[in-house]
Amino acid sequence: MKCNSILLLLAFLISGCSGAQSVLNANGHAAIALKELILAIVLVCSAVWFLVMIALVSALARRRIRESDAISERKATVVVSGAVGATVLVVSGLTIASFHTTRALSEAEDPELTIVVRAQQWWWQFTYVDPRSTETFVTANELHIPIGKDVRLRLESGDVIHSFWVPSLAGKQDLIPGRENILTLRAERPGVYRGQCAEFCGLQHSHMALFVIAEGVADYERWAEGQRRMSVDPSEAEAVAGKAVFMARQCAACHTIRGTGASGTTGPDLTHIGSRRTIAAGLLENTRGSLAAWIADPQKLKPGNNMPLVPLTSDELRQLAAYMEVLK
Amino acid sequence: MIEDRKRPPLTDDGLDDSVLERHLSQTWSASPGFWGALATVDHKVIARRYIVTAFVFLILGGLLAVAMRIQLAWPEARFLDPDRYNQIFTTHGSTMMFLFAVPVMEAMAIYLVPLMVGTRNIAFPRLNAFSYWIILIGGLLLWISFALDAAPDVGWFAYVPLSGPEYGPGKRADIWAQMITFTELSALAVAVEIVVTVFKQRAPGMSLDRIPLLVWSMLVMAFIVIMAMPAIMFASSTLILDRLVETQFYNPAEGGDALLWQHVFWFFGHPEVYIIFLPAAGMVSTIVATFSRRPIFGYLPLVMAFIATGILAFGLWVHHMFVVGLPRLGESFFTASSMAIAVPAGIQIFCWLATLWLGRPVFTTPLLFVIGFIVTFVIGGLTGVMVASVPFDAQVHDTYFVVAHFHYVLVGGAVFPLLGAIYYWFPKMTGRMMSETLGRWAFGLIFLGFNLTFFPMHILGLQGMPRRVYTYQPELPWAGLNLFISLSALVLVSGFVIFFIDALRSWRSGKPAGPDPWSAGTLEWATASPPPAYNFRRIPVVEAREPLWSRSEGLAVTKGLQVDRRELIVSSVVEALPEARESSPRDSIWPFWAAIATSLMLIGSIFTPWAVVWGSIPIAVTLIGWFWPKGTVEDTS
Amino acid sequence: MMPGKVLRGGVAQPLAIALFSVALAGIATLVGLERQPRQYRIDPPVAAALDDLRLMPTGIGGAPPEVYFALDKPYETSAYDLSQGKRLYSWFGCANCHGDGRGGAGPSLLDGWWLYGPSTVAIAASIRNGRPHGMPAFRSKMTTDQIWQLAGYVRTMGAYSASLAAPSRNDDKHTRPAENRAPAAILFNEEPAPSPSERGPPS
Amino acid sequence: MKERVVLDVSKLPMHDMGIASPAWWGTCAFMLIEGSGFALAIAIYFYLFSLAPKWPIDAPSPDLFAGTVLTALLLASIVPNILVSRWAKARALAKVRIGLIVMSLLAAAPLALRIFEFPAMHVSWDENAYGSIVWTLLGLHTTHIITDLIDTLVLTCLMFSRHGDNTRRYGDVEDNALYWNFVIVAWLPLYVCIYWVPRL
Repeated sequence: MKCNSILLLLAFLISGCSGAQSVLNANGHAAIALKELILAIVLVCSAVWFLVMIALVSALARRRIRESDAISERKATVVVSGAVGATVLVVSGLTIASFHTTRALSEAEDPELTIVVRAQQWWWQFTYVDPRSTETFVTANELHIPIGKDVRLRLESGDVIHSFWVPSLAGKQDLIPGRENILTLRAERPGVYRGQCAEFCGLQHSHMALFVIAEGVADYERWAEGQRRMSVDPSEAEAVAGKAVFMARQCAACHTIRGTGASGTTGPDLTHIGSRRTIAAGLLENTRGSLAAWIADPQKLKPGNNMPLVPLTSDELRQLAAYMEVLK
Repeated sequence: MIEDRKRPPLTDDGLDDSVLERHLSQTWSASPGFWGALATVDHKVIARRYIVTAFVFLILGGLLAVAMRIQLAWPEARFLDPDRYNQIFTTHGSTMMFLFAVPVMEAMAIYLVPLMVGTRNIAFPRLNAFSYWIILIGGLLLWISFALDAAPDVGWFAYVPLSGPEYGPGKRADIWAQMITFTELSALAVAVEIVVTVFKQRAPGMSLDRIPLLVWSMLVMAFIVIMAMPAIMFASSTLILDRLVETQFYNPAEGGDALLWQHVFWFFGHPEVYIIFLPAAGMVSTIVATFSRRPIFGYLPLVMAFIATGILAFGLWVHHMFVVGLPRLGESFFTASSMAIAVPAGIQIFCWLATLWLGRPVFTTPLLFVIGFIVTFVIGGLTGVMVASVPFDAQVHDTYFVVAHFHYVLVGGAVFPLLGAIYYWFPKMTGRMMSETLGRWAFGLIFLGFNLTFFPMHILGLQGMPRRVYTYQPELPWAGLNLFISLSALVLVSGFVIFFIDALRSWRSGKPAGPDPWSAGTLEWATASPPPAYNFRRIPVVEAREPLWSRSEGLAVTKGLQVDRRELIVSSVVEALPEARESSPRDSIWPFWAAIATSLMLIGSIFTPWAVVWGSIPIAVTLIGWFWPKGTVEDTS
Repeated sequence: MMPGKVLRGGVAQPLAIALFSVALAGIATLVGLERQPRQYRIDPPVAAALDDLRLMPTGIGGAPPEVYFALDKPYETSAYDLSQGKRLYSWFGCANCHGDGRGGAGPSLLDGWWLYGPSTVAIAASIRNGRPHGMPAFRSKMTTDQIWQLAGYVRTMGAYSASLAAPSRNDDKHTRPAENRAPAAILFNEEPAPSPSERGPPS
Repeated sequence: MKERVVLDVSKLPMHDMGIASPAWWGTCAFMLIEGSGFALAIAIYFYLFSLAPKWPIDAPSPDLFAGTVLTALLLASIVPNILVSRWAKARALAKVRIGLIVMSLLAAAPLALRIFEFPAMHVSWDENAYGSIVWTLLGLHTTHIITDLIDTLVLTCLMFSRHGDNTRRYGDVEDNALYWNFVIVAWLPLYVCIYWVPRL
């Protein structure tokens, strides 16, 4: 018979892996608190389950002693009443514990940084809001945050309901059209944490991942500085040709590359696509090859997503991939 | 009618047993042939159809589960494309909830409640026939659309806006919503029948404290259906209205709200779990008592626990919405109420354990399934306590942890008792025993296969695997467990295959059962197996909670019922004192036509709102045909 | 003879079977009409063939390429393509000139008056090539597949009888009846349509 | 199985009305279902009300006239309704016949008024969520009036047929009267919601 201790054992094994998208690989202040609560509740519940199983086995296998029914019934009444009382105590305890954790995780008063998260079918847009509007910048599918700081995420949806979930950092929160939710993240340790949409949102719900990169404040500032800049102008011939293809073909109608004529807003901002680790919302590693494969036939790799198949020659493909790659 | 009146009424008084049986059989049997089969209102025949239909849907839904497990066995598998996968998991969930679990529990009620309360037919037997045709057509609607690649693809709770007018092109979501209307209509009809049968048709002497626990659980279930199902009918109708004629219920830009759908859906959706679980609890109570060879321990606490579950069921729908951003205080209230339901659940478990402890358990297949139920359902209940906690839920909501949790509750908590109940009542329904050997194999494989399949899903959930993904990427550490789960599912499937082989084989050539093969205590075992069309030769008089265990000089019965018309005893609600010799309607084809007319209207209204107007006319005609007195003896008074 | 007796006689069984089969066939047909295998990509050669619009020399009307019929005219009948067309309408800023379809800087799309003919191919040509008096060409902004999707959608906006496959309302401000209710029929049926001469020359 | 007869039921009536009749309980169960539906619809009305910055949304408050007259008419119909119920209990065939004709008219009259209630909302069902919910409330209640009207008409025909003078029919008349009372009682909170809550 399986038992919950296997779960606990496995839990510790899993938490050993780093970088995984796991509840037990907790690296954010919320996730750490949640992990403690989860383990405590799992422990209590496992104990309850074992006690019930002991009762079951003893009920089935006990030696039937000669005893008057009335005495047995009275004994049983006492035991059952006790068990019900214990149930009440256990669930009250768990309710209080969970309420306690909820309160401890209440919203940060004074966040260092506010990011607007806009989820759409099937990618994430991040707008780093700055009071000086010129300093505001937009990126996609990759969120950089400084460690040890409260980061406030304003969660919005562009179409259907999605759910923002980076288990290593915090519990999930839905993004609902017509409403705005707040989620506070605070990464305690640097690392790359994977997250994924957790509310069914249509065809490519499975491929709607994001990465949170928690880094030291200096690293973060350097990255943010880079993101605020306009896109680089390619110098290499192939990339120059790629830029021309990008502007001449359908690409520019949906994507923005700041500093060029491309200002479409339907697809992700590509100004610094070359600096991201993955493309297509975590679908593929960002290499020249995968960029070319993706552009060549996005519907094959992520059927139903909103990027159309644009017929391109192989030269054009190579040039586009080269251009994307230099957009660091 | 006038001729009928002239003839003096024939009562069972002083009739010889065999003569009495001949008269009763003539009065109550359906006419032979296809026509008679369509027109029959015998609760046992209809229940059998319901059960077979529900199990066919179980097989279909199970095949979909297998398809999903093949797709998920490997990362980035291409066995199914995402569109088909979405249709499959939606159809799987909708089939299992609406076309298997709820109907099969109601079917058991339709079969067992009239027998257990000692009456000749269910109340409103024509409504009963109607409800069957309705759910059959509703199920066909879903499955025909599935066969045509137009099945709903929005999940079994069809959250707007994904299922709404803007993001749900085509008629897929409408088909889902209308399929819901079909199943709810049928469920509501059956609920009314159960309530009235239990209230008014109990055998004389079966006062409230002598009602069998299964009947209590079905009664509470029926009340939950009555209170909860209007919510989902409202939800599905407004969804269709939003999609078809542009009402703005779920459009935030015009004062509507996407969360309104979730509130209304879960106001039904959570009680739905108890609609499925409570009948199972009744089955467990019955099986435990019979095979412990003693009356159930804690009859009154169990009844109270059923009722408390039924009431609390309406106070915890928000725990499905812990991550949508509701106010903290409200969420904490729903944590407390969700935790509180563990108390009546605990009472039930402890009473069953005490009964087993006090009795002398006989390890037959039904009892094995009940033991399997206790083992798995306690896990499901405890994971339920876990997800009732707001912070815990913030991590596991919409992950495979939840998938594991509700399969433990629904399969462990309802399907295991149901399979036990099938083994237990199969002899009553067919007159033949199922095989103990195959039964043990089926139990072993299903129990093992189930746990091996679903327990690892808890871990996958904690590892971050969201539900409803058609695939996952190779770099994620989920592949091993997924393959393991997919292989384990084969064990589970093989268990079900053995169960179905056993059932089919035993139906044809099982060992004859006799009226009471288990030496049980409740009234259904007081008549032949399978019961004759009239259920009981003479209506029993109940003098104890287990009439068959306490009878001294044979079964106490009544006399004086008329046998040349369909007649049964109506009794008072509390004491079950006889009040009248009420007639029970004859067979009629009108419920069938009414169901066809209703179906045409409902399906037509997927496409045009005018179907509601024009479709109502045939419905009115068929209903008038249904209720217009035909001048039979049943109409005399 | 009582009707019940007729029914109970030899007619009953075939009648019931027939009606039940008709009901089943009815469900199947209704659902089958809606059958929409979704197509997310068209192979580039097919797209190239679809791009081959055969227009009249005047630019008004024309015939779709043959491959369009081979594909079974998906852009007019598939609910998925029509709803994609509706999304393209907003993504590519059609509303900037055509508003919610009732026009603005550009002509109305749902008054039933088509300057270049009501055929989908003419609408596709207008989108692809642009037209005089301000309609830009979208050839370089949209793929052939998208142009056809948008054209199919625009046609449902102006249709006088609602198509079952036409999109429903959006989750936006409500300004006019949705395409599945044939807004042109609701909004413009009563009014006399302006003569083409008042609307400018058909190029 | 051996049986011993302990009870003779032959003296019991062959049908009884009120709480001794399963049909009465069935009517109550359906009223409970529909009552749950109405309660839910009202809850949704207030939910939408609580979300809206201004209620009614983009519309003036509804005109009171048609709805108020309809309410008065419905309330007035309680009296003949109860009388019909009493006559049915007393099995007074002639009175029941007349009463049912009156009740048929009294069930049809609200439908005529209802036609004026929809435009009195000054909002269409597709304009916003307020329009959707008030049209739904009105529509929901209208289907109940129509159902009861058809029921009453059929019963009226029955009472004039050879099936009329029968305890079962009198029971049906009683149940139908009970249902009509339900239709009236269910309307009152709807009336308050539709007409007076926007004026708060």
